[in-house]
Amino acid sequence: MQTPGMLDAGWALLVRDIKLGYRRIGELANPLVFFLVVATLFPLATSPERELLMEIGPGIVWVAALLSSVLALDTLYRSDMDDGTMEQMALSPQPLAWLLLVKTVAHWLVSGLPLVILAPLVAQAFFLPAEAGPTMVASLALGTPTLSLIGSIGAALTAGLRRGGALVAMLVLPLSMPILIFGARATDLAMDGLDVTGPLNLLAAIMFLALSLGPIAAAAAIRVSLD
Amino acid sequence: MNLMEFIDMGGYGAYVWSSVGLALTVLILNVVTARRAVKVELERLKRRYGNEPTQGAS
Amino acid sequence: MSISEASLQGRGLSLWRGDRCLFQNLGFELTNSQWLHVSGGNGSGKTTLLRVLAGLTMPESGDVYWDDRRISRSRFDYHRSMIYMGHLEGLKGDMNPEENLRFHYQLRDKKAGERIEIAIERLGLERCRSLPCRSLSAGQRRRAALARVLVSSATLWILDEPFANLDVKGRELVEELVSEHLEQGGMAILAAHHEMHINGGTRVPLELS
Amino acid sequence: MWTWFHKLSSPPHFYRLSGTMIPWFGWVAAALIIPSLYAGLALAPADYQQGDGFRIIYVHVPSAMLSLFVYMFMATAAAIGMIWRMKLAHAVAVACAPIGASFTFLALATGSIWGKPMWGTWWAWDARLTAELILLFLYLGYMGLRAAIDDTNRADRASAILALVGVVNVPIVHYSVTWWNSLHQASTLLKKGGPSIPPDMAIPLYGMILGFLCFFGAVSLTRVKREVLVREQNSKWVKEMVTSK
Repeated sequence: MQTPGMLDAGWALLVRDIKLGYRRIGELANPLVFFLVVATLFPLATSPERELLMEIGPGIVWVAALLSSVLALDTLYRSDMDDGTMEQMALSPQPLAWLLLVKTVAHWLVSGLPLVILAPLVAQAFFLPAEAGPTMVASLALGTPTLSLIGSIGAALTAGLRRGGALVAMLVLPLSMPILIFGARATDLAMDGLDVTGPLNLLAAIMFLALSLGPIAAAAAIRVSLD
Repeated sequence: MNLMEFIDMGGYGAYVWSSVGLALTVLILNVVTARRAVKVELERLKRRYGNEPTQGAS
Repeated sequence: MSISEASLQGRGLSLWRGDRCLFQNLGFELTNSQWLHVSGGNGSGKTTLLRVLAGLTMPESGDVYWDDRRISRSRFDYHRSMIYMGHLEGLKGDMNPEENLRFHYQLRDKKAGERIEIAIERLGLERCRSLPCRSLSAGQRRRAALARVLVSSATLWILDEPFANLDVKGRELVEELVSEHLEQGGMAILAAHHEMHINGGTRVPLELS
Repeated sequence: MWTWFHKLSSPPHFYRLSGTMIPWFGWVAAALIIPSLYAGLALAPADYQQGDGFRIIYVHVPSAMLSLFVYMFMATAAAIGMIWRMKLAHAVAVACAPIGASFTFLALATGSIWGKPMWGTWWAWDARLTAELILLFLYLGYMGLRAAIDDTNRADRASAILALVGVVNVPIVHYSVTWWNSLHQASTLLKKGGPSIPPDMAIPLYGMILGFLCFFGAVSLTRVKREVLVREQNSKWVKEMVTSK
């Protein structure tokens, strides 16, 4: 018997999750559609005026991104928990934290990345100036992986529960607020033509913190959920 | 010091006294609920041990 | 195939669920060519005990030892030498049995390639090997899960109700497989309320009340 | 030292010890809070800017400080419980949550009452108040998670993970909120308990803070007693103690 290396195992899991993700494309598209729908709600609820929408645009994009990432969490561990694959992964000779990190990355690739790509479109609808576009994409590209990593802890904590939906939001949203602040403000600053390296660096720093600590916490939480 | 002045707090009476009142309420509620939690648990255990005199702890 | 010397011990295991005691101060030892027969009625804690022995559930007190090392301390060594089959098959409904087996062994064992073919044949899964597991019958899924056990070169098999959903032929096959495994020096832990006819190895009974 | 620690971590010993400690903490808390509150409300001079309105400080600042302190304390206990698998530490962590949440609520409510005469509105998106609000959400999430898990042992471990994740997050929240707020307002309107506070204002404040700490000691020990009973309900000593009464 020869145990595969972490990279081989991780690659196999990544491929499997992405493949399974695309076999269930309908489920996958839900958070993305949700993102667009939420963004549409704000002009309807406030007003179609250009000035107002420009002012609140970055915040709306970020709130919609945050909510859709929380909504997508339900699919992160649920099916693996229900069919026993998670049990088998927890008993495999691979570090569980690594496997969960790979799963989170796969999840982000199919649910977070499309959102980052779609964001400039939404920015157009809110009349955001073109020079703020790159900052907005950069902040989302740095922020949404962190949201997925924080969310993976919440999803792992509630994975064993029948009704975790509202609870997971309650756990994850307060933890995500700093990301929201830095992400939305970065775009704001860019719109005023100010320097945005500060908040973007902070977003990157938080992402690395979440990358290093998040999977460990998620693995501990999954072990509790399997108990 | 005049009692009326003390209560009036230079015009801020309503704010100061409602804060103090709220603080005392929260403190007292903390004590009451904590003590009641212990009492309820002890009563539950008493009932539980009463129902299974031979089993349980061993 | 020969299997090296090993031992599994439970020492002073206790577990309560709320105010109900599942087992208390339970101990046993298992070495090569022995199998532990965990029996007991419904709700007696068989599944929970097996999950404790697999390292999924933490006992309230006591510990499980593999080669005199606590399994919680030497998790990877233990996971390499043990394979667990629970109530859940651990099969992805959107993948076929073969894909499922291949994925599992991409995490576990690089050299499982040809053994996967053998196991599929042995468990009679040739006809459904390329059907998604979602469309398989419960018995076929059970067989696929058993194929995973057979592919592994693990010393210790932990099987929870291996007969569930299987027909007579399937049961006989399980008994045969376990017997062979024991004869090669393996160990097994089986939870079942059926009678079992395991010819190879020594039975170590453990009854939960 | 180690034997002392070991003895303390034995539930029956802790239960008996807390029985004797609770009245002590309770009376010391009362002996600190009542005179300090009186001194703060009646004896301390009025603030030259805020007049008598500043006296809310004597309930606001202690509760705000305790709200953060209790969270740190809770996370430390949770970490000890996770690392050494000590049930008693989990019991302490659980006992902290509702008390901490109530202090957080109190800090928010008094802060808001203070804001009305000072800022002219009940709520301002001031950095400290916002951070305090997020802290309240963290407490509520912790208690919500516990409430959702039936098994005590599992609830202990799951909520401990959440408390530890939260404690990593607290400094980030504080920093981010301060940064966010500095973009809108020049500075916070209230300089609460700055270094230049005269002693006749400060001493009652320190008395209140100490009093709140002792109060937290008394109430948390009471709650720990309850949690110990839940966790040790199958042990001999609890059964003997309950039935012999």
